[in-house]
Amino acid sequence: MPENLLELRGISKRFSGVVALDSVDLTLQRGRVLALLGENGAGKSTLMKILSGAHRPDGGTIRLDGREVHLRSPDEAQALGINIIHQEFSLVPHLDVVENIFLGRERTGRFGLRAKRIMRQEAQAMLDRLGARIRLDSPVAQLSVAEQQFVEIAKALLRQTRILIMDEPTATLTTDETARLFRLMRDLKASGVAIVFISHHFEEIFAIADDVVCLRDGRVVGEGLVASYSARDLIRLMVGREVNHTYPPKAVGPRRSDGLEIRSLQRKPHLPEVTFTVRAGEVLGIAGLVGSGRTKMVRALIGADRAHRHEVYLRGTRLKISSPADARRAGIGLVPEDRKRQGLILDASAPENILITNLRKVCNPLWRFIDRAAADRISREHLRNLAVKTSSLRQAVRTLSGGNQQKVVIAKWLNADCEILILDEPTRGIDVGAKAEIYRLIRELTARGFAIIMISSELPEVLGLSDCVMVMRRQRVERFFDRGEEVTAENIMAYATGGNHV
Amino acid sequence: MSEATISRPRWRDWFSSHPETLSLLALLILCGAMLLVSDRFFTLENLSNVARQVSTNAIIATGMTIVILTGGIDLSVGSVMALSMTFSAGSMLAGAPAWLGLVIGLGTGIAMGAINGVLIAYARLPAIIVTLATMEIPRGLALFYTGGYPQSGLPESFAWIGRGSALGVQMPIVIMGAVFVAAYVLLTYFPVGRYLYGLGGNEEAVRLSGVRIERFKLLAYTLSGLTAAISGLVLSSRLMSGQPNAGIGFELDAIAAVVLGGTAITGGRGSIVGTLIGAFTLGVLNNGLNLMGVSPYTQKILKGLIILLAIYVGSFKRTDR
Amino acid sequence: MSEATISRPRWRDWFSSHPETLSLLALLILCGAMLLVSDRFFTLENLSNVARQVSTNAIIATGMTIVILTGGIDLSVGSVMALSMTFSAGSMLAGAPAWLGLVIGLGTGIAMGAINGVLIAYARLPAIIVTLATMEIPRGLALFYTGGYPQSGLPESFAWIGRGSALGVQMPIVIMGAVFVAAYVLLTYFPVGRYLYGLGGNEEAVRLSGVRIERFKLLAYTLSGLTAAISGLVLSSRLMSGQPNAGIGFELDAIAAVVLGGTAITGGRGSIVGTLIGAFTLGVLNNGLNLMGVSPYTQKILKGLIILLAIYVGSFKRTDR
Amino acid sequence: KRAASEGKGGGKARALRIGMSFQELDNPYFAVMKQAFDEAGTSIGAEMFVTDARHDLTKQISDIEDLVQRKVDILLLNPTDSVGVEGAVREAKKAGVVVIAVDAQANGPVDAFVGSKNYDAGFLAGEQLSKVLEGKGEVAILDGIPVVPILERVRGFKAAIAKSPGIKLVDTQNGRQERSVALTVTENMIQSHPDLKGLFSVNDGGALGALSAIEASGKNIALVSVDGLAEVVGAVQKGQVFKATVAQFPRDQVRIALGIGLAKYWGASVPKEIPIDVKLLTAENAKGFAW
Ligand SMILES: Nc1ncnc2c1ncn2[C@@H]1O[C@H](COP(=O)(O)OP(=O)(O)OP(=O)(O)O)[C@@H](O)[C@H]1O
Ligand SMILES: Nc1ncnc2c1ncn2[C@@H]1O[C@H](COP(=O)(O)OP(=O)(O)OP(=O)(O)O)[C@@H](O)[C@H]1O
Ligand SMILES: [Mg+2]
Ligand SMILES: [Mg+2]
Repeated sequence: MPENLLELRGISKRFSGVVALDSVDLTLQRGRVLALLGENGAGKSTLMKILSGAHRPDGGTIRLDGREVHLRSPDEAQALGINIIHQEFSLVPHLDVVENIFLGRERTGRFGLRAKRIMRQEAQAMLDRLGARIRLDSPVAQLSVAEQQFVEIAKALLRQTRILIMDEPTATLTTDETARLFRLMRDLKASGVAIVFISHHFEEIFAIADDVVCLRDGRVVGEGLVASYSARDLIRLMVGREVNHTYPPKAVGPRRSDGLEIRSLQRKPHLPEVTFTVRAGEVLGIAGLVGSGRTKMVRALIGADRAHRHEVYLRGTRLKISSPADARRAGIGLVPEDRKRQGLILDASAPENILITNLRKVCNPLWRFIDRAAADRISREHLRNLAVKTSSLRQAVRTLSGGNQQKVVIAKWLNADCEILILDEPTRGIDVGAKAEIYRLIRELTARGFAIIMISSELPEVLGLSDCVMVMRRQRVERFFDRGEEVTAENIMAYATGGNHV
Repeated sequence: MSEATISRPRWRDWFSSHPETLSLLALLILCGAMLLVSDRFFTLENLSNVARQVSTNAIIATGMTIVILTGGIDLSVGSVMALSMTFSAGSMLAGAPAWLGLVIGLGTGIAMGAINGVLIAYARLPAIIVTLATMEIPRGLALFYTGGYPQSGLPESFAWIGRGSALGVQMPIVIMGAVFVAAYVLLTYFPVGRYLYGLGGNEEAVRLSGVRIERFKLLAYTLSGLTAAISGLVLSSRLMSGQPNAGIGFELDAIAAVVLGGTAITGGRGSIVGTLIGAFTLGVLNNGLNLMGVSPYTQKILKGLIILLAIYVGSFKRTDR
Repeated sequence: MSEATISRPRWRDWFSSHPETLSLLALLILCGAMLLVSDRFFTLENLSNVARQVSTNAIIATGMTIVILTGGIDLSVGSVMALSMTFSAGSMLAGAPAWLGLVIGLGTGIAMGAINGVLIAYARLPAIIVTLATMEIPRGLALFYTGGYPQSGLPESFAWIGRGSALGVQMPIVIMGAVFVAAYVLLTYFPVGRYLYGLGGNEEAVRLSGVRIERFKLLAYTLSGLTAAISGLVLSSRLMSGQPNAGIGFELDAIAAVVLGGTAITGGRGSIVGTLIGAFTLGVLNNGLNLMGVSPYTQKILKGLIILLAIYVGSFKRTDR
Repeated sequence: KRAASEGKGGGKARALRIGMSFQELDNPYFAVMKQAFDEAGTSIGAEMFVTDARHDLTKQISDIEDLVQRKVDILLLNPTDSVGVEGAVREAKKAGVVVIAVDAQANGPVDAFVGSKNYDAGFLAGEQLSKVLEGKGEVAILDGIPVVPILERVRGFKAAIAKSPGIKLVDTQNGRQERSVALTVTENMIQSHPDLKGLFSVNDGGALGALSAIEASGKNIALVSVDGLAEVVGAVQKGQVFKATVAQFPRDQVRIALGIGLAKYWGASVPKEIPIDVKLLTAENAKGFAW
């Protein structure tokens, strides 16, 4: 019979007023995978940060092997064999891959010198097992999000582990990368490691987890064997209501001729040109493997990165775009891939973030000062329309959950009255409820005449939402499926991986 | 089902949205202490005396606050101040009327600030090193221009801005008030303010929001140059002479005032009000220690200790792990 | 599997991983210029002369580099230096043997640095304001302790570390070399080094990786105090006296050296090698301008301009947008 | 460039090289010295080098080393710290340079010291102040950078007022010899000592700051100082607040120092010390005085 490796009892945590956890109980057993489920902001990460010593609980007890333990710092938790793959990566940008992986747990040789070679070998071996091809000596700042995720994973796996916490490790992984990760997790299970697995993807949960615990608003609202639940049950559990996660209907009727025409976009002389068109009222989905150049392409498109060649037309007129400011004037907005680093002023409130794209709107026409009343009114409208949950208008967006943060970023561009919206991985790390809302939102916008470019690494999403689909590979547009053309997951993957050539 | 949020205690809210309140507390405590040890401290005469002395630093610190809010720093204020003083004084000695001397002085400050701004915003050089360099250049120019001699014997008409008074309040104090209010209004009620705060909060996010961040960085440093000039002109009117060696070390006083005022040295968070409080804290400190007749050497020690104390009191809002 | 990011050109890699190379370039260009304008510059005598002059700043800058790498700053080095000088000199005048005087001096530096460290790492106060305060306190102590008079007439046995020479190389240069090598080894070959770099790159990440960040912050400031003391002792041995008002403004020279050396003022990126280069750049500048007989006023101007130029050359690696 | 062309020492007799290392130059007192130095130098067609140590001993050492590198024949040294420069002085002497200390004495084998009698300066100022105050009342000292000449003046001043028991020294604050700093410091002293009657400033630069403060306060406080700065001389003539300044003679110090230096360079044996008298300037005799 399985004995309890770890017991959390009555764990509570509040952040300056916000109740993140309200006396949560949790039990981990050797050699089993427990799936932790919940909406954005339900408290999953907070609970795990407490378990890994990053946060201190306001109340409650933690028992390891039946003995009570106090985890005062990550260091102490790791000493007890508790390791975590953080949702927000805990990597140092300017240190290289190996240095990051072994940070704080260096292998040392004579006189306590760093045993570089040994560390390189171990790191290489682990990354191979994960199937990640990453240059070991490149600073992680230069790695793509996906590559950074691998480093984060390897970092945790290369430490003495009895309990492994994985906070949304698959958010940026492709399906077979995920499969490889699962194989690794099964090996760990077999060796008696207890695993906590957090994900918003149900198929993954059913594939790997034994038990499931569901949080809502910081409380446990259900637990048991995964086998005893269906996807719909779980969704109802975590959201507290039915969510229809069928995709909203696509564009129908006559196509509009106007839209954004990228005649020639070339980031660097030695890179291929990119050419495509997105029409008003339609969604152009851009698929591709992570690192295929989608983000870089759109960044160049809006002038965030330098472009060697930039020939873009809107309704037949050439756009001169050399900075995001130009793009905004032209009515183009980008919802970046990395909300926290590129999308939000974390210490500012939601209104401050939303309005910054177009403060003129809330200015007194005569004196040009900000009209507080107007500002509050307009930002309230946006927050209401997008159903953003905030405790007050002044709450710092830092303390909002992922889904709500994403909505705030989108609201920024609605406030800027743009007509072309670029969404880069809009649903990364966002729960089903919020996802459904964002899908609906996207369609509302196209209905209002927006042209939308959506970069996504989740095929179902691309298929379910896009009118046209563009597949990128190695910085090049590999295939453009126009509206009406027959698109399947298979042929997208074929073009994305270059499988179509063989 | 909205997030379970207990309405957070009033004072918590107040402190995190008004970080300067704690600085104010520190200042009040300090004043209390002074009151106890020196009977002369709390005379109207002495208080206006303190205010007048604070004005020099407070005016500079206003511009410094704006720069620091954007996540930058300006070490050149002292030298810029000196250059403005000498140029305006020089021009007046050469026969220019007071108003022209004023304009020349302010112009010098604006120009110097703009140069910093261009180098930092457009050439994208690190602020600390740029202003470290422009700490040397204007000083050198000032000394070169004056040959090291103070420019004395300014026209009486120039005395007003430093020695005159409006509605019974001495001009330095009036000017400090004006500068302070202007900066406060700019930061609080105009879009610019949002951008300046945003720059310190998350520059990249602001840039991607379609804001031309370079312009506002440029603005910040230009304003800092301007305030340095204003402070310099008030001083040279009080001394009735332009000092090529004035303002040495003033950048540190200004920074101290800003940070004591609760503005994050990394930018993004803080307030002009706080800075004024910070400046007064330092002023009261100097004045008080003098009143108590503490020896100059001991003063340094006490001053350091009290700054530490003040910042420690002020730091309690930040402990949230 | 994810696609490998396209490999960027070799030299780009080289520069971004060795930011100091461009600083070196700047230094070489500068030396070249000096060579052209002054025949005396490139004599062995003058070069060792420059090296000796540089040592004071270079030693301090080594500790400063470590602090800045962690994302901090230490403005107190000048005062700490003065205090170490005066205490050690004082003790020797009171009859302590040279070695004891040395120990006392170093101890003073370590203690002062540790105090900074504790306040910053454990009390979590902002480094800039803490060291702004500890800029005052040790200076005050030094002046108080000496009454402002230099402590002269040190025992001959103390002369060696400043005036002696080992293997034909003058001690100040030897000591600078030793300090530099020690710091280099520490930062490059020991885990500590990674933590110190990491602190500047992403403090929270280092903490979450299970590193007791407080300890290493404390270490950084302690080392900075130590190097300040070493530099002070070398100096006081060269002068055969302890100077209560030595080291005023040295923090800025040290910071300039660090940043000229390509270390990011925000921490995380940089190198000790770069700092040495930076220190020499400044040294060559002062020496060269003196050799050329440039007037002191003009020197300030040129110095500022050349620093700007150097940093501008050095900045090309960063233009990565 | 000049340095390059004249660099080679050998062959035809090259121009005399004379260097002067100042402790500071952003102060008229030393600016005048520099002027006198340049004039004198050009009049004998010498090649002149001037450095500014900005009160930083380390920099001054470096400056001296650099001047020695430059192969100066005569070095006029205005030390920022009398003791600290000793090492550099020895270096210079080893290189065969004639070293003359100016304004402040320097340890080590200097060939001669030309400087004001700073103790006397302080003493005269003290005497005059007690005379003006008729031997009674509170007085304060506006101190400066702690270097020997300044400390000497303070010592002299204290000695002088000690002779009249009615005079009470109630405060000593540091105005860093800088006008704007002195201004605030004085304002505070006036605040803390309402019946302050007299103030001694260690130099005229600081005194002028004090003057602004006293005038603004409208109080009747007698101010005495040391230097003889033109601006101050004017104020002394008015004779209201500024009662006296004890003039030094910076130009003469440099000229004499240079002369002594040349004599030494030509092989004469010269006196070790040439103290330059200081002159008390009051409303009566101040008229027409200039450095
Ligand atoms: N550092 C913090 N300061 C203040 N509030 C916080 C902080 N971190 C989290 N919160 C709040 O605590 C609650 C739980 O956040 P948490 O990140 O644990 O949710 P989550 O379940 O991990 O969401 P997601 O699925 O998006 O990762 C949220 O309401 C969030 O706003
Ligand atoms: N070498 C690099 N230097 C700086 N930033 C980079 C580098 N490589 C990627 N990035 C940034 O990291 C983010 C994601 O990198 P990634 O490689 O995933 O972009 P991408 O190639 O467009 O991949 P994807 O197609 O998945 O968006 C983008 O903002 C990109 O600008
Ligand atoms: Mg989470
Ligand atoms: Mg991407």
